[in-house]
Formats: sequence, structure tokens, C-alpha cells
Amino acid sequence: MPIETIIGAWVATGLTLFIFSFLYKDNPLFKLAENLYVGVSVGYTIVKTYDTVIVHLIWTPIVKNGEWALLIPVSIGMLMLTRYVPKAAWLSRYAFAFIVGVGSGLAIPRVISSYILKQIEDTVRPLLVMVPGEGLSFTWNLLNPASSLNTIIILIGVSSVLFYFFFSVEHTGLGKVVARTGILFLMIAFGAAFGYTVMARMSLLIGRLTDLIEFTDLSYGRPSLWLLGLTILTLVVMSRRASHKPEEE
Amino acid sequence: MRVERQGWKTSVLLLMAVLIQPGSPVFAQYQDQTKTTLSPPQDIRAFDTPSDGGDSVTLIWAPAAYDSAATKYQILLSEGSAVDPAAMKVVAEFPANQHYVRESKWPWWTRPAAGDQHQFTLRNGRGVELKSGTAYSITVAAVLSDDRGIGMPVRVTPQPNWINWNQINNLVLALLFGGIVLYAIGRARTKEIFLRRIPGLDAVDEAIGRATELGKPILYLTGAHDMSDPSTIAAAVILGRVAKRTAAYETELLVPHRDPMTMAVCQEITKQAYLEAGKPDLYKDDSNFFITSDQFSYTAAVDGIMLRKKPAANFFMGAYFAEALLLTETGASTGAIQIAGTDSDHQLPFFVTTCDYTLIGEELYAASAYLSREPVQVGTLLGQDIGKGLILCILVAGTALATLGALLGAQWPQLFLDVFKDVK
Amino acid sequence: MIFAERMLKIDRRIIFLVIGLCTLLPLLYPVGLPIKISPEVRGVYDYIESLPEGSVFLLSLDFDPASKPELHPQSISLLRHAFRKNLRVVAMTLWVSGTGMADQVVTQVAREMGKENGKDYVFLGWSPGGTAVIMNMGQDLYGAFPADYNGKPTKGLPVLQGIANLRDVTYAVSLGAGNPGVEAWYVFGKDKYKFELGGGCTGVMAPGLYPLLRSGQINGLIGGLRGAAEYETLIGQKGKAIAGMDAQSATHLAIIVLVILCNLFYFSLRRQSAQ
Amino acid sequence: MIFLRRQVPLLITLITGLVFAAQYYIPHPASEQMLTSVTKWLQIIGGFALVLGVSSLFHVHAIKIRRKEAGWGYSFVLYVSMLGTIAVGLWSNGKEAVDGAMTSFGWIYNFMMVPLQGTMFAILAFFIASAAYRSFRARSREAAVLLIAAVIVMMGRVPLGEYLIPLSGDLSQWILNVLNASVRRAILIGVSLGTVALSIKIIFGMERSYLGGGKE
Repeated sequence: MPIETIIGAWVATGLTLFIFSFLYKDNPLFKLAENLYVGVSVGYTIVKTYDTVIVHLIWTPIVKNGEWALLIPVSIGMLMLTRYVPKAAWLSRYAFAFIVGVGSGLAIPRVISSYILKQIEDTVRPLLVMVPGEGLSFTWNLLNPASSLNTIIILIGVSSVLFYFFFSVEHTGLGKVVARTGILFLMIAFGAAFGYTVMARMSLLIGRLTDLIEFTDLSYGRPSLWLLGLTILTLVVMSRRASHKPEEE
Repeated sequence: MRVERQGWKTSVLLLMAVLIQPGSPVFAQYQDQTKTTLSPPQDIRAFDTPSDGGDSVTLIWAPAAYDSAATKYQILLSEGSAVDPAAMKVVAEFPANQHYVRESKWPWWTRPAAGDQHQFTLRNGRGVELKSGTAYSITVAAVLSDDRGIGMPVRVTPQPNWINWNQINNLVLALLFGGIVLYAIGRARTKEIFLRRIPGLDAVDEAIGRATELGKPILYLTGAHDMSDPSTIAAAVILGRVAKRTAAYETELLVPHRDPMTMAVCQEITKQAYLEAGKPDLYKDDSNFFITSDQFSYTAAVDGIMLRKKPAANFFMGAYFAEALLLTETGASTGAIQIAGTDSDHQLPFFVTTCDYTLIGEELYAASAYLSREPVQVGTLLGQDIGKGLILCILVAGTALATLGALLGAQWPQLFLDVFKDVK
Repeated sequence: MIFAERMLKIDRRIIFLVIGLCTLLPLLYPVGLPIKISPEVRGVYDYIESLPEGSVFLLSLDFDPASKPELHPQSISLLRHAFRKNLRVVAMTLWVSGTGMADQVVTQVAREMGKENGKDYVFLGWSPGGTAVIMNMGQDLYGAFPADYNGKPTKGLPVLQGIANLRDVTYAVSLGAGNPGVEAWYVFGKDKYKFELGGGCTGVMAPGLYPLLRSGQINGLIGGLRGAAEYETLIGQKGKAIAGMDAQSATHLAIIVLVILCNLFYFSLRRQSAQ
Repeated sequence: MIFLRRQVPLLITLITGLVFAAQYYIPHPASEQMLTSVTKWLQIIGGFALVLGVSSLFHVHAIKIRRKEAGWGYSFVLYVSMLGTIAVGLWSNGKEAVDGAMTSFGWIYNFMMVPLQGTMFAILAFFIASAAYRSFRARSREAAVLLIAAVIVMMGRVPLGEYLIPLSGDLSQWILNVLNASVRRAILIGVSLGTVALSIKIIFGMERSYLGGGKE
């Protein structure tokens, strides 16, 4: 195994354990890893931006292909950076005005088409479905998302949740019933999201532990085991030192 | 950027020609040199596809008795005015029981022919290159094994168009909704608009009352975003209300921040609130304080405050990310009343299960509009309500009409339904 | 202090330990429970399966290392499937911090399947602007990516022959961990440029994409590690996702038990205080 | 001066907003060409925005170091790691790998950035577990409904759950596909109306917070 991979395995394991040490409590090892993380990712972003934007999107097209029109976005970008020059900071407004203006303009028709028309189109369905051999009938199958029963449930769900977020109408009488239905639907959806989020977080943990298990291998020099011991030792020493000043969790 | 004025005029003229006199080309039969038993496709019409950038043409022809999977239709194309169909290039082939107008996505207002007619739109790409402004001859041939019936070639010139009529419903909706919002804001500027009371706000008062009874402080968080985010603005507005109450009850208020700018704004708001409550002497500048902008370090610090000071009530307003759970869990373990309000939908489930009251999504904005009475905020809320009301009506009426249409086998409900479809 | 109260107040580090063990043990001693295939995942699989050789398959790996455990296995399976079907693969990312990872996974799978860079596949790399990149690709692919990740000019690459913009893409799949992700690919891509779109996403995103799935705006959805495991089962190549499923089962069960315990203690406390 | 500082930006927003909203409905090549150019511009501007976004970090931590505030050592770590990454990155021409061989920039990426970022979010798994035990309580009927739905989905999405209770798979499928989809759809419609309303307010100059400031 190449030496840089072995060193890499040790570094990666160490940093992973430093962050896991937050579970014990907020400590210097965690803070060190956290700041290292921010620093490295900012550095990474800057390098990538330089390589992609300056080299491939600006320099090559302008200098080699003579696409001088690209000086316009470059100058708009420069205007954005005037924000750091207090006297000229107002110039950055031009850049933001342009970006926000274009963004808003682009968003309006696309949002209407994708999130309003498309969603209405799929909700508005006939309640009776053609069943081969039976003709027009009401289907009760819950597992078929296109069945009549599910069409009604979806219609009720969409309408009641929409109604729940009405703010210029008092929720009384029939409105109260609809709003209550809406909140129940909302809670079920939140429950589904909850379940899925639990799944996601557990997957992340599984992924990290898989890597740690890989690094217990002898070919890496078992960094996981050694560093685990070392991290625990450091935490113990640190908490001993701070023990005269007891702190909760 | 090159603007072709000439092209614009011709395209409008052409469009009008298509709309006014459909089917003007001469319908004729064309007999192939080889003897055929298959009659050639009838009533062939070709025109520049409306509502496009000028790189396609559309063909319409009548259905025939031999329309079946076994028979094939071929689309033949050549540049200029070729008369010899043998010299034309086959650019597409498909079974004869496909490509009807009814299968296409055209809404009724742009549909060029009745639903039972055949339709084929020939586009640029995949071996075909149509140049806008160039004249082409195009026709359809029916093919069954060795038999081939070729229709009369028709002349057509693709042209770029200036309006996509298929999307006109989108434009109408955009204008309508834009008008509603502007109207509602204008109305909110002159008149008092009714907004229903948000139940969460009662819970806020209750929580502050309890904190006073217990003589413990109140913790208020404004979220992860800065002042350019609407949720932070809403959080700041609600902070004004909370601060007014804490001033009146003389309860301690703690507002740890993640963004220095937000802190500065919130200090002003808190000061103002204490002034309005008539207790400016009780105001402390350091009730708003900056901790750090790092997500987890901030969280750990706030958790520490919760454990040490044991606030009687915790407020979480604004935008939150993964740190939400860490905060609310610690808060719950100290026994505080917790009230949350966020539009970060991915964190809402956790707030609902760990807090006593949660303002869900737009409720946060509504609460802030309710408190601030700012015309633009209130008007937007009203405008959105009208928009939602309209959509609600469309959903119910649409379902009823679609069902009726299915029951009666009628087509007229489509006149309504097509308007609310994304048809491109 | 009564029992329920004391139980609720136990040090949370004990719970941390329980979860750690529930993850670790099944990873070390796997059981291999069968995995059922959901229609969402099958949607993506069947569509790729139906594509003729040489179709253009665009894979946008819109995630960063934070979502690696969920989306990395998905990308491996999808790439294996696409390469096996001899599709022309165009890979890219909209997330800057995912660039290195995306390059790695594409290169690794291509090498494993014996594919040649530039001829069978290309990795375009990253470009800033998020949704602007999608729109610009829809207008002109070579404008958005004048060079691929290795700095080679994209114009003239054999794999991109006949592709001018997104309209020429047969199937696009976005593996999204947030924004820009699957939704952006619909709103700023498919809405106008009319290619078929599929989605893969983290578990956190998945429930929010169901309205788009139902309305056919995306033709399939691979959700989280479970989705990845289903895809691995479908293509018959076991990977990290299937290996993680036992641990996933164990942790879910542990969480469910914890939630039930929490509520048992909570209600017993409430009853006692009511008496 | 007020005109240049206030009115002109609002005018720019008004014009660009209206033009690019209208562009959607105009299929003419001239309009498409405009979209092509401007989306390319936005890509380049996006690069500048990224630089602007991260540069506030430079500032905050520079102050901390200069004033030797509490924890300035960590800020120093941040600075050193950032500058180190930039130096190594430029040295490697911004490439993590050349022909599949890892560069030193790739090393930093693979062995520092990937594990650090990955683990940052993996610790949440533990906190979810602890919260599940200590605070996911059915305080109200709503919260009870939420928890029941959550338990069903958690069961139905893993092989063991489906194995123990075969119905849970279908049930969670139905919850996701029908109940969840309908709610998400309503939320999507509501949020979209909000987005459109906000865009309109921005175009017509009623919403100007973007001019004031705040980082990206």
C-alpha cells in the first residue's frame, strides 16, 4: 500500500474520531476538527472556483476564442466585489439588482408551470375510472395510487392543507373541521419525513462506521483502534484537568 | 443579437393564414409510378409549427381505412419544390395507428385539426435539418409490405414565431396572480385587512407569563440565516413582541446570535420594545449577544446556556438546520416550555415532537404580519390567500367536471381543464 | 424520584452507545435479509433497461461528502447499469465540494467496466451558478462546459457527438442532496428541454419529491440508502448499500423501541402527576 | 446621486425581471440567443458570488486573530488550513486526480475534507436516538399521529420491518405515495405562490432587502 494512503487513513480516522468526540461533550479536539473542516472546504471552493471560472469560463474563451462579450459578466462580478470598498459599495447594488432581477423573472413562469399547473393537472382527475371489462366504475384499491379512492384522498389532503394556511379567514364552523383535517394530514406527512430523516441520519452513521471498520485493517496499521484509544485518553486527561471546575454535559 | 424584423412580420402573416383558412393547400392524389393497391393519404396539410423557434413543420392528414399497426406511414421531405416523390428522403416512419391529433399535447386553443386526424411534427435534429425561412416539400406515404401510396407533396416553410400560444395560460395566470398581489398590497395600504389570530401567539404570552411566575429567564433564537432571509425578518418582528412582554413582566431575556448583523438589528428592536413598554431603564444591551457563526459550536454554547440558566421558555424562530434537534432536545430535558416557528420544512417534524407549540411554515410569516401590520406583508398574505382560494376552487370544480366528462363521455369539460394544464 | 422519571433522565451517552452498537454489530456480522423492490426505484431501472445502446445518459451527481454514504452507492449502481447497457454517459456535478468524489466514482466504475474516457463517457466537472448551469446546458452544452474535468475541450469529443444541448439527452438522472438537485433539474431543465428525468436523493429529500413522482415529472425515485440497496439488488451487484441494510434495520428498530419507551414513561409520569 | 444609488438599481431589476419573465413565452431565436448568453453570464457571476460568500469568513476570523479574542487559536487553524489548501490546490492545477492518480490536492480532499464533512452529519444519528428516547413525546393528538406515521415508515423502509410485519411495507408505501404526496403538493403550491409573489414584489421594487446587504 502506498505510504500516502496509509498516512491518509490515519489522518482521516483521527479527524473522524475528533468529531465523534463531540458526543462526549464539546471539546478542543472537536473544535480543532471543525475549524479545520471550514478552512479546508473554503480553500477547496476557492481553488475550484479559480480553476473553473477564471481559467475555463473567462480566460480561455476571451483570450483564445475572442469572446469579448464575456467581459460583461466579469464586470458585473467585479461590481459585486465593490462591497468591500465602503465608498464604492453602492455600486454592488447594480450587480445584485441584475442578478435578483433576472432570477425573479426566470422563476415566475417556470414555477407556475412546474409547481402550480403540473400539480393541479395531476390532482384534477375523474373520480370514475375505466376498468377493462367493467366499464366506468369507482375503484377502491388503496395500493394503486391512481385508484378512485386515492384520488379522493389526495383531493381532500391537498384542499384541507391549502385551507389550513388561509390567514384571512377565521377557522370556525365548517372551516374548523377542514383545518383540523388539514393539520392531521400535515402531521402524517411530517411523520413520513421524520421516518425518512431517521433513515438518512442512520445511513450516514453506517457510512462512517464502514470506513472506520475498513481502517482497522492491518495493512493500514490499524489506525482506528490506536487512535480511538488515544482520543479517549486525551478526553479523560482533559476532563481530569477541568474537574476542579465541574460543568454539566 | 440579431433581430429579424422581416421574419417577425412573415411569421405573424403565416400564423394568421394558418388560423384563418385551415387546409388551403390543394388536396390531390398522387399516383406512384409503381402500381399500388394502397390509396395514398388524403387531405394532407403542412404548415410551419406555430409557437416555435422556426425549426419544425407540422403535417396533418386524414385517417384512412388501413390505419393499423401493420401499415406504416412514412414522412418524405426534400428541399425546394421537388415534384418527384421518389427523390424525396424518408425522414420518419411509424405504425399507421399512431400520431393522431388527440394524442398530441395541444390544448384546444392551438389545436390545428379535429382529434381523429393524423398529425406529425417534424423537428430539427436526428438526421433532419430544417432551416427557418427555407422552403421544403413534404408529404406522407402509406406503406404495407411492398405497397406504397404516396400523397401529394405540399410546400412548407418553417418560420420562427414570437409568441408561444401553448403557454398562454401560464402567462394569463402569471398576470392574474401578479395583479392580485399588487391589488392586495394596495388595499392593505389603505384599509385594515382582517387576519385571523394565530393560536401560537397566545402560547407565546402564556410561556412568558409562566417564566415570570418561576422567576426564570427566557431564551429566544432567531435562526441560522441573516437578515436577508424572510424567516429571520419574521423572527425579529416576533422578538419585538416577546421583548415588550418581558419588559412589562420584568423577566430576563437572552438572545444568542449567529450573525453579527442580525444581532445589531435585534438590539434595536429590543430597545424599542422596552421603550414602548415604558421600561427603558430595564433594557440591557447585552441581552442580545453574538456567540459564533459555526453551526455546532453555536449549538453547544446555547445548550450550555440552557443547562446552566434553565430558562422557563425557549423560543426557536427562523430558519434551522441539523442543529434544531440538538437544541430542542436539550431544552425539553430542562423542562422549559418550547415554542418554535420555522419555514425549514425538513426540521418541522422534530420541532413538532419536541416543542409545545410550533408555527408551521407560512404561519411564521402570518404571525409576523399579524404583529407588524406592515401593509406589504399583510397584502402579500392576502394576495396569496386569494391565489390559494382560486386554486382550491379550480381543484374542486375541475374534479367535478372531469368526473362528469368521464360519465357522459363528453369533451366539453376539456375547455376548462386544458386551461389549467401545463401544455407545451 | 420515581422510576419513570429516573429512566428518562439517564445519561444520553448510554443511548449513544446503544446506537453505536446497533450499527457496528450488524456491519461486522451481517444477516442478509431480503430486500423488496419498490415501484419508485423500478421506474428508473426499467427506463434505463429499455434504452437502446448509444442513448445519451446524463448523470448529475449533485451532492457533497456529507451525503456520501447514501448517494455514492446510488451513483455506483447507476453507472454500472448505464455502462452495462452501453449508454453514452455524461457525468457532471452542480455541487462544488462534490467534484472530487464525483470524478472518482465515474473514473472508478468506468475503469472497472473497461470504458474509455472521451469515447464512452465524459466527466464534465463542476460549474458555478446552479440553476444557471442547467439552463445554459439546455441552450448550449458547450457554452456551459467548454472543457471537461481534465481540461480537454468538450467540442469534438466522440461521446458528445450529435449532442448540442439538453434536448439531445435521452435520460437524465440527478442524484440530489438538496438545492440545486432533482427539483431544479425539472424546473429549469425538463420543463423546457423535454428530456426524460429520474431522481435519486437522500432520505431527507425523498418525501418532498413524491408530488413530482406522482405527476410524472420524474419517472422514478431512488430514496436514500434503502433505494440504493434496491438498485444494487436489481442490477445484481452487491455493494455498500446492501451491506448497510442490516445495520439500518437494527437502528430503526432501536429507535422505534426508544420512542415507545419514551412515551410509556411519559404517560406513566403524567398519570402519576394527575393522581 | 440618490437617483444613481436607489432608482437605477430598482430600474435594472424591473427591466431584467420583466424581460426574462417574458422570454419564457417567446420562442423566437433572438429571445433564445439572449437566454443562452445571460445564463452563461450567470454562471460566471455565480463564481464571483461564491468568492463573495466565503470572503466574509476571512474577515470575521482575521478580526478574531488580530484582537486575540477567545478561541483565536482555532481561527488561526482555520486560516492555515484554508491557505494551505489553496496553495496545494493551485500547485496541483485544481485537479484531485490526473488520469486516476491522486494529486496532493486530492489527498487533502479525500483524507481530510470527505471524512470531516461526512462525520459532521453522522453525529446527528446519535442525537436523533437520544431525542427519540427523551423527547419525542405524544404531547398532543397531532404529535401522536406524527409519531405513529413515523414508526410505520421506519418499519416499512427496512428489510427487518417488512420481515416482521409484512403489511408495514405496503402501508408505508401508501402513506408516502398518497397522504404524504397530497400534503407536499399543497405545501408546494403554497410555497410557489409565495415565490411568485416575492418575485413580483422584487420586480416592482416593493421588496428591497437584497439591495441592503447581508452576505450571500
